[in-house]
Amino acid sequence: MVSTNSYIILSGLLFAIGMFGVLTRRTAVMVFLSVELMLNAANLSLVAFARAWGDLTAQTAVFIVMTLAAAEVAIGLAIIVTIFRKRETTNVDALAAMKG
Amino acid sequence: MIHFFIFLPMLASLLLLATPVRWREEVAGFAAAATLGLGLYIWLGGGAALVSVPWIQALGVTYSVALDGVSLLLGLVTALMTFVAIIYTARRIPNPGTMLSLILAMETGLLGIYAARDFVLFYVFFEDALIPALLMLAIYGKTHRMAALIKFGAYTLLGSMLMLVSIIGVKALGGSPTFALADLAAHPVTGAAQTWLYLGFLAAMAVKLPLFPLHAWLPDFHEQNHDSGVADVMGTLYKVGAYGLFRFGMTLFPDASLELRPVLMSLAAFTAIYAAWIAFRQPDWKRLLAYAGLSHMGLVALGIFSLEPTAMTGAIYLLAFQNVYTGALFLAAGMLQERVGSLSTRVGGVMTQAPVLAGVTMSLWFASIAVPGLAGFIGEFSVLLGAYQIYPWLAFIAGLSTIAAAIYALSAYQTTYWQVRPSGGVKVFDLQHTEWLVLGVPLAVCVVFGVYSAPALGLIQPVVRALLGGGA
Amino acid sequence: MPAWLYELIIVVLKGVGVAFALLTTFAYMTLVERRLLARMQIRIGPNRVGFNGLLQPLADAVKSIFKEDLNITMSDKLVYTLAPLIAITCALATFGGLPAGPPNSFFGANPWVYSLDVGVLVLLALTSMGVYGIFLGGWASGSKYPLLGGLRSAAQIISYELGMGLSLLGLLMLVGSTSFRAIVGWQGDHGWLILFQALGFVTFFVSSFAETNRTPFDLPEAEQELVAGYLTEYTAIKWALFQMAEYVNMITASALMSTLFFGGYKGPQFLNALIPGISEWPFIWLILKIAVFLFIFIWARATLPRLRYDQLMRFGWKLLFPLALANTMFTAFYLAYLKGWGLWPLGVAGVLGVAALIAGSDRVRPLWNKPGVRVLDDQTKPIGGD
Amino acid sequence: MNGLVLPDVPLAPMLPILLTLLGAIAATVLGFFLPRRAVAIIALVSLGLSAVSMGTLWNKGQTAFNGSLQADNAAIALGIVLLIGSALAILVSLDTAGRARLNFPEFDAILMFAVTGTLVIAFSGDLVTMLIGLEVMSLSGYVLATLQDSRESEESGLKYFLLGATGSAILIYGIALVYGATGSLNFAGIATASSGLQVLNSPLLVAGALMLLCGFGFKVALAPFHQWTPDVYGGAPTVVSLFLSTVVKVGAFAGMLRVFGGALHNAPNWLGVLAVLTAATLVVGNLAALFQTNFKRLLAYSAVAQTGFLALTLLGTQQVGGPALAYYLLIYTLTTAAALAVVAALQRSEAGLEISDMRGLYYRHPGYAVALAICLASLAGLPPFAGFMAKYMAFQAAFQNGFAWVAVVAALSSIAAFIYYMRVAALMFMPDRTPAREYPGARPALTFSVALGVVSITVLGILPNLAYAWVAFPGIWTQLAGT
Amino acid sequence: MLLIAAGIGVLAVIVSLLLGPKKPSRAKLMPYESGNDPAGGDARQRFPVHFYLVAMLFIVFDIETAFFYPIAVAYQKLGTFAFWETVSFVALVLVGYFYVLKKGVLEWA
Repeated sequence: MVSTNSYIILSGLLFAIGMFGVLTRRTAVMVFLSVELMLNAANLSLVAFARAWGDLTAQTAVFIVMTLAAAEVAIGLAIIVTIFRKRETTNVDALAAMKG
Repeated sequence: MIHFFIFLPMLASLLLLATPVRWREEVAGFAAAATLGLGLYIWLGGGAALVSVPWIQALGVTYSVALDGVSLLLGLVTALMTFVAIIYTARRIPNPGTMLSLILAMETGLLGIYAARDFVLFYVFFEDALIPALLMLAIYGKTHRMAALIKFGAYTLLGSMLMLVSIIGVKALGGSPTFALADLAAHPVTGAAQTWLYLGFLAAMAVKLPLFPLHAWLPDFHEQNHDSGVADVMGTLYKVGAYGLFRFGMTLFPDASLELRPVLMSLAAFTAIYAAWIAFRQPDWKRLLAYAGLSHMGLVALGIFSLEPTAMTGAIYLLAFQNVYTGALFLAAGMLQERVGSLSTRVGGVMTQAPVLAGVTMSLWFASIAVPGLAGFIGEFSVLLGAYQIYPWLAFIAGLSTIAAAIYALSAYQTTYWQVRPSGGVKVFDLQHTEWLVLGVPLAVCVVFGVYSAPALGLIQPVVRALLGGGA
Repeated sequence: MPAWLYELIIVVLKGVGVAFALLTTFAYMTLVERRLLARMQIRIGPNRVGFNGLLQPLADAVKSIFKEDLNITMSDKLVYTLAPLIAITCALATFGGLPAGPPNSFFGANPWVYSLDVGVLVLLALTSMGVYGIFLGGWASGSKYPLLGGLRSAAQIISYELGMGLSLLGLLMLVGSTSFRAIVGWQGDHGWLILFQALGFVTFFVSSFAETNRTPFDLPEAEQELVAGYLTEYTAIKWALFQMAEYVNMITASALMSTLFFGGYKGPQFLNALIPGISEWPFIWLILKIAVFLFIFIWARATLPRLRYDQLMRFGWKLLFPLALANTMFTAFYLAYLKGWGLWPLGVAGVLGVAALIAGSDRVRPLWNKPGVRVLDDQTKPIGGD
Repeated sequence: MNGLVLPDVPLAPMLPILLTLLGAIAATVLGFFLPRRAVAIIALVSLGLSAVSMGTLWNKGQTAFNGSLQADNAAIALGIVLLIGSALAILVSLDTAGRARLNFPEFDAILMFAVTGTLVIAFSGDLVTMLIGLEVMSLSGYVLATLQDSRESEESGLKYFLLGATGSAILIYGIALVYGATGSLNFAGIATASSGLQVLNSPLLVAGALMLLCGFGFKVALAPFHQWTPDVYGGAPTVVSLFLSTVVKVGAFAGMLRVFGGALHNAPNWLGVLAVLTAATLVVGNLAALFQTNFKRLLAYSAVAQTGFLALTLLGTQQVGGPALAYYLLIYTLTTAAALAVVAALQRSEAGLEISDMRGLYYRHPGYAVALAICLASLAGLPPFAGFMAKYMAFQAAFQNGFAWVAVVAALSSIAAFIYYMRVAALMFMPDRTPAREYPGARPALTFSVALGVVSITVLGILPNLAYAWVAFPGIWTQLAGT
Repeated sequence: MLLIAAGIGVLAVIVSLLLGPKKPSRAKLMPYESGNDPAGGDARQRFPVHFYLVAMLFIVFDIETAFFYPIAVAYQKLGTFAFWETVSFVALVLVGYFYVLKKGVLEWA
């Protein structure tokens, strides 16, 4: 039986990694993956807390979040593909049609 | 009645947008005259008592207006000068529709400022008068008006935003149920908080006085405005800082104003002398008039800050009538420009061709430099008299400014009107039809109230006494 | 020896057992398939190696191990090697979840390797994992045919995944559990689910063909169009592993169908009259049923032509998906309102549904079978280009 | 699982949301059969119906799903604002979407879906509901920003998406932490739990609250999470910018109000952080806007600044801040919508208007110029326009809750605001002889919406009670978490 | 089970690595294109957008299926309420399906 804390620590680590990825990675896809990582970290901690508190509401939340992640994948990939097919790069810095 | 007095001009200005071009001058003139008439009628009725109805209950904002002596006097002057300005506009500006409606809109704002007895309402009118002033400058201004606009707007906003915060603070910290002046006075804020709030309020008023560090917008504003001094008249009327301090500052922040008196009075005195000094080397009538007005305002401020009945009475008196003659002088400058095509103080020899214009201008200047027997004198003298009892030295310094005034005014006048014009030629015509009225009426007022000041003083003194009795 | 260690060893043993059983079956499947196809096409088929070619699979295995293992230049080495492993792993791992008999019937041990309450979900998850193997394989080869093959099979498999998942929903509603044992138990009480979920079964059946890339859905390795699809650049053991995966999936699919719709490891009850408890015997029934389905797989391959790719997609999305959804909704409706009447309405409805489908096949055909687009200037295309 | 308790699903509280949802579905399906105008009208009708149903719900305080959905007055007040904004957006799109080459029917459909999402936020009674609404809104927003087939639009879409997704991720993690600390996802539950919290969990709660704050910061563009705003508002088609900067922002603020004004009201520490963020936003937004040369971008930055003013209200106590926020949101929506509508009307390209091009607008399009001037004055907070009252309430809210310094910062920064607004306004009135640079052509619906916005901000400025009296009861805003 | 399965696979590969001959040659290692030299550079260029679309559709609809499972399992306990839940849910899904259909995403070739 693993203690809740370790779950939380793990999810915290995942989240931190994701955050780091978002801040450092430059290609849209990688940023995007990092975001997904963060989402899953949230899921993990939600489930862990749900077990700690012993009620199921949070698990429904997890379901929602999964859906949400899926929707984000769909839309995000759509946008990224649209841009990628127009120009070769998805490097965020290279997207400078407008001055930031 | 009083509500008509305040809002008639605004209605008229809205109406102007709808009236056909041909009738605009008439409508505007009629509206202004009607307003003035209403004002006089109210005067006969001995002012208007306080009317107070809740405006936004939830916030404790009320619509409460009244016209006691001081407000009434200033209101009357405003109405008068607006009337004059409108007459001149109708004659001078090619397609005056917009200008007229702006003037009228601004008049409402000014009258509202004088009538408001609710802090938020006061703020509303205060900002309300700003918009037409800005538009006048934007539409009719000269080439570099954008800079002037930004200066003017920024200074005003700097003041009024801080004032807004302190308005909120007065109610919040004082715990008054509404923003009505009476309630606020009944729940005063005490201690350091009062000083801070006073400073916030002061910022706005000092900009509009204007007082020394915050005066920089004034010259540009006047210089960049349309050559006919109409907009400048309104700008002069818009110098309501002294009134605001008199009405709200003394009532709500008595301790603070007493505490800051030395600083403020010295600032005021410095403003007076400094402005006079600058006015010397102004090659441009408008800038010169701007600084002259500034110097007068320094005196007014001196009187207001001194918290001494005689000085305050004088200050209000001066405030009221310097509006008249400074405004009139701006118009005179406008006429000069119309004739010789420049506002320079170096064109000579106008006297020979336009003696009447020269004469009227001359006498207006006498009023301005406080020659006894003209309205300016009474004000300045009693201010100095009162101030002398508080801080003799400051009174002395400020007193110098009047001498300085005499010097700069006369020298500029001399180089403009008397000296043989270096380049002769241009035919200059004299005052014609309405122009007589435009310069005549203000001059008449100055003379009358210079000789027989009782009615005006009768309006001012009770209020001042009540204020100082109740306030400080 | 502590209990948990004992448990562990048992589990491992079972696991290894299942794995090798599967591999052997796969090996002999190839033989059986070739023989059967030969029979159906009136040929003889492999009969040289060993008696009737019984050793053929062994030979194949040896050969595939000893062949040179190419690792082509354009390929992404790691993924290229990983892909077949993924494929085979998912394929093998899937099977262990299926119960092959009642608890403790296997020499005192349970005849399954692992059993989860969410068996069906796990199973679907693993099968859909299998697509990674194929797609990555095709992508990693860094060559055009495999890439196209991989893409196609990926698209195909995920498309039919939907039909598969949806077609089970009605069943799950009936049973009210996702654990295989519960499902089998329910069938033991009420009779085989094929009776009540005919439509669901049909959809599941078809989509499991597509899932396993079997004819008529074996687009990924359509020789005429893309040489050997994602397998093009694979040789020797890796190639063999892919094959293995495909066949194992086939076996798993059969096992799945028999478990979900045909009473699983339980035999027909009436036989108990002859030999008491025969319907509870482990393995045999399941194996029998699996065998039947495998035969059907091969039979179909011998019989049906391959679909064109656009037909395939349309079929999956426009016919299978709505059908499965309809089946689900009907079951839901039944459970909500007609439950009181007993189970027969479902049976009738299912039969009617299938009948209607067959009868209306000409009507529904236009949904998926548009005539292929014939570009007039075909000649301008490069020879052999597609 | 403690048995299966069926949730209670009364239709009435959900009706406003369902109606807009129906509108969205109708737009999706019928879009293939009907001309665009008809679909837009259908959408408008559904908005109207939803507004009516809200009206019937007023003062009922009904809830659904055991309180996960609460149709209290706060929800309705915000919901009305949302509907007004959406209606304006659709009206404007009627005349400009064609020119902007927006895909159809996606535009109307997704717009309606976004509206639905925002309504769900406003009506939310627990974090999950709020999250659903928020995500429906944001995802639709990403798509809307990308809808136009142009380089700018796509880039703005990508930026919006990446930052928005990051924001959601942080926000969700915050939700997880708050849940971990309080053991409840329901606002009321969190409120009660967070008031009496044992020491052990309070760090969790604080961390969660701060993460939620960051997440919302991304959604409403609080500095320093505002970087996407100028690019998105500037790069997206103007109609979309209009929608994003009004409805979507209002929705996000509704969420903030629910979460921070309601659930986490008793939670420690977040207030101070919010104060700092607000001050930063005010300064950054206003100063950055000073240096813009494109009017659309200027409006984008001013939107950031306005966010700061809106956030001021959240610093106040519930009784003062709530009504202030509601009123400010209404005014903000009307004003921004009208201003951007004018831009949409006059622009030749989706890049909007260059400020220099606006010189002398008053003499070419007096109507639009005056309208725009009024909008700018209102944004700058000059009486007698409604913007002043709104700003005043915001200041008051912050001041009374002890954040005088933020109020002062706001006051000073709004001078910068005044300057850049006034530059544009003054330019419009400066005489100019050059030929017109604006797009000619009739745009009745758009003009109507502009008129609507301008008239209402003027009237509401003189008689604020018309709107304010509805929301002025403190009782509405102390129950945010539900009971 | 996973471990065992994976183990078997790995084992097989390793064995063949040990036993298989190694005689690479350029022709052998060339990507197979019916014997021609590989045309048009890297194979991993952009695929037809259709495949992306299908992938996205799959994600969406698969999630929908995933939502279905809990309802399905708990269905009988929930009764008619669940039925209407399901109906509304499926209705929404069908809206999306209809949209996709109309957009012709499912039209190939």
